[in-house]
Amino acid sequence: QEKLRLIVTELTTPLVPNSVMTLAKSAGYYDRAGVDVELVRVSATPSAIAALSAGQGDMANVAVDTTLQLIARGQVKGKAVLSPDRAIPFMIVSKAGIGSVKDLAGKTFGVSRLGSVDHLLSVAVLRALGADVDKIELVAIGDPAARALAAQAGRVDATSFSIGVWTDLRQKADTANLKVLVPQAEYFKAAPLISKVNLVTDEVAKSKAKAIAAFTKANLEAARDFHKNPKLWADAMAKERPDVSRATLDELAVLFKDSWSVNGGMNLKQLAYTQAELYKGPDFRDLRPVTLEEWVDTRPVDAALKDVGIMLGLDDTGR
Amino acid sequence: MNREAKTMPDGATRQSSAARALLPAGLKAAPVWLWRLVVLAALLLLWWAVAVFVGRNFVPTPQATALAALRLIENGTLPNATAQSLAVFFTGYGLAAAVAIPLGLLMGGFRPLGATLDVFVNALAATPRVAFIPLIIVFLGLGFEAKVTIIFLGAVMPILINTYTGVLSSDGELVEMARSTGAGDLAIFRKIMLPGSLRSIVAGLRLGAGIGLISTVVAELYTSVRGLGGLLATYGNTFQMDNYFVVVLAFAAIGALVTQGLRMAESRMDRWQYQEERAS
Amino acid sequence: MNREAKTMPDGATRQSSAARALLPAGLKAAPVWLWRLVVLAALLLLWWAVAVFVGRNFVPTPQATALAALRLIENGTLPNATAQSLAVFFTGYGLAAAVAIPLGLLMGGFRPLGATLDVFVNALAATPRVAFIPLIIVFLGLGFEAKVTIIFLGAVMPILINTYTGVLSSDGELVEMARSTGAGDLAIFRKIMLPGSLRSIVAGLRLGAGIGLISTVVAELYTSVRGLGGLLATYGNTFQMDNYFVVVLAFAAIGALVTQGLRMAESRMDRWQYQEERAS
Amino acid sequence: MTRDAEPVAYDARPEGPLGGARDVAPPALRVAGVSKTFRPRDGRDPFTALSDVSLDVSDNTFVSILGPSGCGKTTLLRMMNGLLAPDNGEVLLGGKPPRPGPDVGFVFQSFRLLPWRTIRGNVELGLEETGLSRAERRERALRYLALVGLSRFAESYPHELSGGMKQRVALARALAPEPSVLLMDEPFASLDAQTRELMQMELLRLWERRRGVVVFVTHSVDEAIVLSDRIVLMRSHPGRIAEVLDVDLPRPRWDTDVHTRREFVELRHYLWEQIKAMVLASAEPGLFGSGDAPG
Amino acid sequence: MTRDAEPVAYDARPEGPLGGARDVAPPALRVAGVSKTFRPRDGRDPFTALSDVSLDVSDNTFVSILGPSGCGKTTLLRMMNGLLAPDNGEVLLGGKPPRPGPDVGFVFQSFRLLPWRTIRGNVELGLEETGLSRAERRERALRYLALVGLSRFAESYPHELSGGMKQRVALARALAPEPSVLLMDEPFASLDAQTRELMQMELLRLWERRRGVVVFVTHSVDEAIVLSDRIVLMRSHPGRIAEVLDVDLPRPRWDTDVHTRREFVELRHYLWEQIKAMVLASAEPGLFGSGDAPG
Ligand SMILES: Nc1ncnc2c1ncn2[C@@H]1O[C@H](COP(=O)(O)OP(=O)(O)OP(=O)(O)O)[C@@H](O)[C@H]1O
Ligand SMILES: Nc1ncnc2c1ncn2[C@@H]1O[C@H](COP(=O)(O)OP(=O)(O)OP(=O)(O)O)[C@@H](O)[C@H]1O
Ligand SMILES: [Mg+2]
Ligand SMILES: [Mg+2]
Repeated sequence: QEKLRLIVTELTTPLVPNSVMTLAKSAGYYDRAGVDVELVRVSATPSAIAALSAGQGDMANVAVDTTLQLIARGQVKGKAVLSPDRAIPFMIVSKAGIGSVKDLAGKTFGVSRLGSVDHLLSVAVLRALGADVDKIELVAIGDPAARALAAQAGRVDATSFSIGVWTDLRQKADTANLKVLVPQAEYFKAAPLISKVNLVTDEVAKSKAKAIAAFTKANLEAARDFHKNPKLWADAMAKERPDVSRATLDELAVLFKDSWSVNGGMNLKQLAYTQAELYKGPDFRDLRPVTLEEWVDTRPVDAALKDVGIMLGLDDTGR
Repeated sequence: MNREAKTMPDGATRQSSAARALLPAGLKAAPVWLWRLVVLAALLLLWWAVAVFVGRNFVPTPQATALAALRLIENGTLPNATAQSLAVFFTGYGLAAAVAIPLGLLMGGFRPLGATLDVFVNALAATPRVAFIPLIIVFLGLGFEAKVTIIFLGAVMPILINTYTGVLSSDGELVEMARSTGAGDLAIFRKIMLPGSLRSIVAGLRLGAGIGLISTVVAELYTSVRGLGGLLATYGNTFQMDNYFVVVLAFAAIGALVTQGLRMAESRMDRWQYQEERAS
Repeated sequence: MNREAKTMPDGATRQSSAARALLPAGLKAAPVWLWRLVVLAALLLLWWAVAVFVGRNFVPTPQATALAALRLIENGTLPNATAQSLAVFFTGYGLAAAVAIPLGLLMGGFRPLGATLDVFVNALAATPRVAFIPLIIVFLGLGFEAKVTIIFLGAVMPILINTYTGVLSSDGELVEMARSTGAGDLAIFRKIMLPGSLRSIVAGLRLGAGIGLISTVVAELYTSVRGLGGLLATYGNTFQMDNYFVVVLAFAAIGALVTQGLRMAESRMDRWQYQEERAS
Repeated sequence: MTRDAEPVAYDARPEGPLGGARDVAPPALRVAGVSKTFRPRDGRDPFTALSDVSLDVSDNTFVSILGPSGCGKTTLLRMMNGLLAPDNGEVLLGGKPPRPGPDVGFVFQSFRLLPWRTIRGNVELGLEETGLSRAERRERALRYLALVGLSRFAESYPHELSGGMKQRVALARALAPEPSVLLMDEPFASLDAQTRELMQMELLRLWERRRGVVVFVTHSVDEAIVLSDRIVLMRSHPGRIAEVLDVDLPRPRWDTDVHTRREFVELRHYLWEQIKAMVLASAEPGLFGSGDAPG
Repeated sequence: MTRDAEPVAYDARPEGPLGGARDVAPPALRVAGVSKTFRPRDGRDPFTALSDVSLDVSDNTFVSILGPSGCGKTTLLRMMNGLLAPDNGEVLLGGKPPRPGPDVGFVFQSFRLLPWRTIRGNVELGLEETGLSRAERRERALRYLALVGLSRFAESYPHELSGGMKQRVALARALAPEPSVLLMDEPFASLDAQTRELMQMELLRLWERRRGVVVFVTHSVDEAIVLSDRIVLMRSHPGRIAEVLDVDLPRPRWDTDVHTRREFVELRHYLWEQIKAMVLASAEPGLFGSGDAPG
């Protein structure tokens, strides 16, 4: 069995489709595909990138914006090969008193930092839904947990985070003062950005091609099983996250039914759109534009799809 | 009449008469451990009140925290994480002490060295450790070495600066006396400067332990997520506040234990210290 | 022959003969600032070598960093962020000093108080500040107060513990002497304990400045993202390493400046300190 | 000077409370049945420094304390100032338990100067509880520094002074508040014989102008005789009062012929022999050439 | 004892290098044209502590230094040990620049005991550069503690000792390495007269057995005469040697009749008057009852 060290930026199994990587391991998908995957947990994308380029891992699940910047600056030579959670199910949560996104004018909106994916996504969503974005005061707060906390404590008027965070928060704290202003489906429709991808360095792509292929296939299989049988995901999650109630997991499982990257999540159109959107942000102002081929490699996914066939109707490949 | 100094059963220092004079008569005899219990009780009460009245679900009650602690101990989560954290902490902290004490002695003993390095040490002390983390990961990876390095960087500063300061204020007359017996630089370091600045060094070690523990959290968060720091982040991100508080208290307890140990070493010094004793 | 002590133009301390004895003859006369330049040059060279040979694009060269610095200063990013950070830093740091020095004096002067609080102070010192951040956000929000509180919590410990330690090791004979002149507790704090532990307190202030700056990063990262800490996060998260290094160096420079100021206050003490001076 | 007319009596008086009977007024300073035992904190034997010491000193009296090294002179002096509490018995100063303050001057055996203050600042320290203004304190400090011959070192720091100079600073600090009670612990030990004599004269001159109680610990028998109205002779193991002697020589006593007066010579001889006997009695084997000493 | 047969001569000798002519062998200790000026770091005037001091001491000689407070005795002694470098001139000990070490014992005026070591530990400090084993050091320390009469305090800490006891510890520490050169700075100042005499005797007994050079700073004219072969008289402002006198009294000198011998009385009187003149000459106005002193 070939080894593959996978760096993930979640401290625990998340309540979003990205959980597929953890669950595929615990449910034995990787073993069956013939690859020994070791999960290395780090707190955030920078640590993951640093570790990847230091050879501390073979593959890293990282944010797209960082990846693009690194590749544009030549700091990392690698490609995105898979996106297990192509669209993190973001949502916008606000104080209960706010009627619609239009009421956000003059109010504060929490983002992790200026120029981050959640910032760009949220601005795009708000604009698409008709809000006057220039009148909204953006407050950089940091990671999703801090944003959720700030919202719950009434320190910001609205913010965005994933459905997983919202689920956690609702279960453990009184959220009567909050409401979901933009639900996740609406959010994704307004801004079809891909936020996280699995990145491998060119070196590893060559030296561990077999392991990567096996890993990709195993992920597709797990995602398809969770799509076909949502209860399977809820069962697996119940073991990983005893702090979350079964009812919530069942609810989420149904919600995620159609969100799984059953075809690898590498929709080239969406990736191109994501790149174009990101390049509008301030962090990309001085950067050289890159071609899609420079940072995306669909060959592993394509090979796996040849094996297991394309699943139509879901997760459009865009090719 | 018993006005003579008392040694507390727990090795605490004696009551100074200055303090006795300020306390109401009835309380004068209360030993230190009783006072500690009183403060502890007051803190618990405060905690409880905050949890119940203003906590908004983010401050668990002491009872809930205690239950969570039992649970985490029982299922092994806490002991395992503690063991992992202590391993990296003590390695990094030990290294910091082993480097900082001799270097501080040198800087204090050889003034030009001290004056030269001083400003760089200060600059380093003010540089956020998180700033080094990308570099540390790139060069040392995510594992044990990286964590130990981060803890080392945090703990080394207070020990170094306090050792240096202690030596700078060591008694020049005693140094001269030792030199007159023929003692060389090394012997003077060992026999005069080190014992003379012991209190300052121990204070540095205490501060270093605190910062080292805080750095343990940073290390376990920013390199591969493990140990108590990992638990802290996990529970924090998923709003498991009862478990979160257990981890916070675990850190506090470790800090208190380590520094209490140092305090005991320090209290041996009371034996040779002249202490004012007042009549009225 | 000029064997008498020299005062360096920059107020540095004099060369001890012990050091002189260890240096090769030709170097004996080199003043401290020259040595500092040598160390600085060596550090720059090391940096450059790391950047060029092993940096893997994550360590910018000194030149690239200098260019980035010019750019960031020119477009106002760095000055603005620095002003924001300094405002919260100095507020939190000042508060920490204002609380910690009197409290440390009290704890050292009234032994039972010190013995009682000591262990809680240690526990607090070992509790990761990030652990308080959720509570701080809930109770104080994301703004100025929250940031100042985080910095306060970081800086207060070294100042407190060093003041306490300084007072504990203050000269009991001098305290007794002052008491014989009729000085009360307050006067003894002010006239004997405070000056007697000044070196220790200044060391605490130096450490507190370092930790306060590090806490500034934490504060600006975990509450509303602003200032130098915000820049550090932004540049770090997007691997703009040249800008990142500029921010890191800005922190180092602030730390060096603050502590250099403190060192100058401290160096006034050399005037009354007996210093050994050796013939051979 | 209120000197009583009792005949000179150099024979030993019984140990214990003394002197109170002579005066009708309550004694200015009363030490009654005082004991003190120091208990080391690490299990070594306790050490009884003073055992049942009683002594009355009436006002306007100059008392010297003589006794072998380690007999408890300093300990007794610290009790008279309220710096140390007795285990048993009581000390009364003007009828009240003593409280340290500017009204009681204390010259410490070990100088105890503040290293961070200049010489002038050190002398001013003694004045800071007197209610004098800053300018008055400064003026007074300089005046007393002149008295001890250290004007030109007013702005020096203690570490720049010689041993004898430091001692004179400590003296100036104790004298400057012009206290009514002066407790002095070997205040001239580090001075050369001539400076010492000058200082003795200055001290007596001040005392004769202002009066009050002076308790003066010294190792010089001659000094004790020249200065005192009464001499308290202490012995050690445990520290206690051996006897109290009146000195009935006319003042001033600096003429060379005082030294040749029969009373002076006899008193000197008597004290000398007494202390010599004490020291020899308590000497350890090995001391005083007993053969097995280091060769 | 190699005492030379020169007649007693109490008249002043010229200042400057002396004594070297008497001996053919190079002097054990040579001080040649030494000056020392202290420069305060904060702009006060520099202070010349020693100016052109020259002195030769031949082997097996006991030299005392007498002089008013602040005349530079301690400064000169520190130079003889190599603890302080002269600005000008040179100091040679056995023909070489002096290096501090166990071969040169130094008794500091201010005791300088390590507070964190027991009394025994403090005496052992002096032995730790001698190459003695731990057991030997311990045994030697206890032997010298017995010599100074402090056996029962071996395990006490300095802060538990009286002033005189501390001084004896410092004495034991300097004597214990059995150095061939002994530099003593008022080693008996805090002792009572009788213990002082015992210590003087012990010191002479040791010296007569082992010989070597002793330089002994004292404020007691009598002590200087009783102990020394030669007396160096210093004067101040700036510190320099006034004269060097030979003491040609037979040893031992503790009999009372030594004190009554004409040579003794004359020498004593001469020294006394010399120092008195110096002290009075340099006394500041205000000192010695000049009228505007504090009242
Ligand atoms: N703090 C203390 N702890 C323990 N023992 C002490 C303490 N202070 C004094 N002693 C002991 O008490 C005895 C008397 O000490 P004291 O200082 O009063 O002597 P003294 O008469 O002043 O002697 P000297 O003439 O040498 O100064 C000594 O044997 C000393 O060891
Ligand atoms: N480190 C120093 N800095 C400045 N001045 C000094 C220093 N050491 C000594 N002096 C000055 O030098 C002079 C001589 O000092 P020294 O200690 O040698 O005197 P001494 O003869 O030993 O006096 P004493 O009998 O009082 O001990 C004094 O006036 C003193 O002020
Ligand atoms: Mg005494
Ligand atoms: Mg001297």
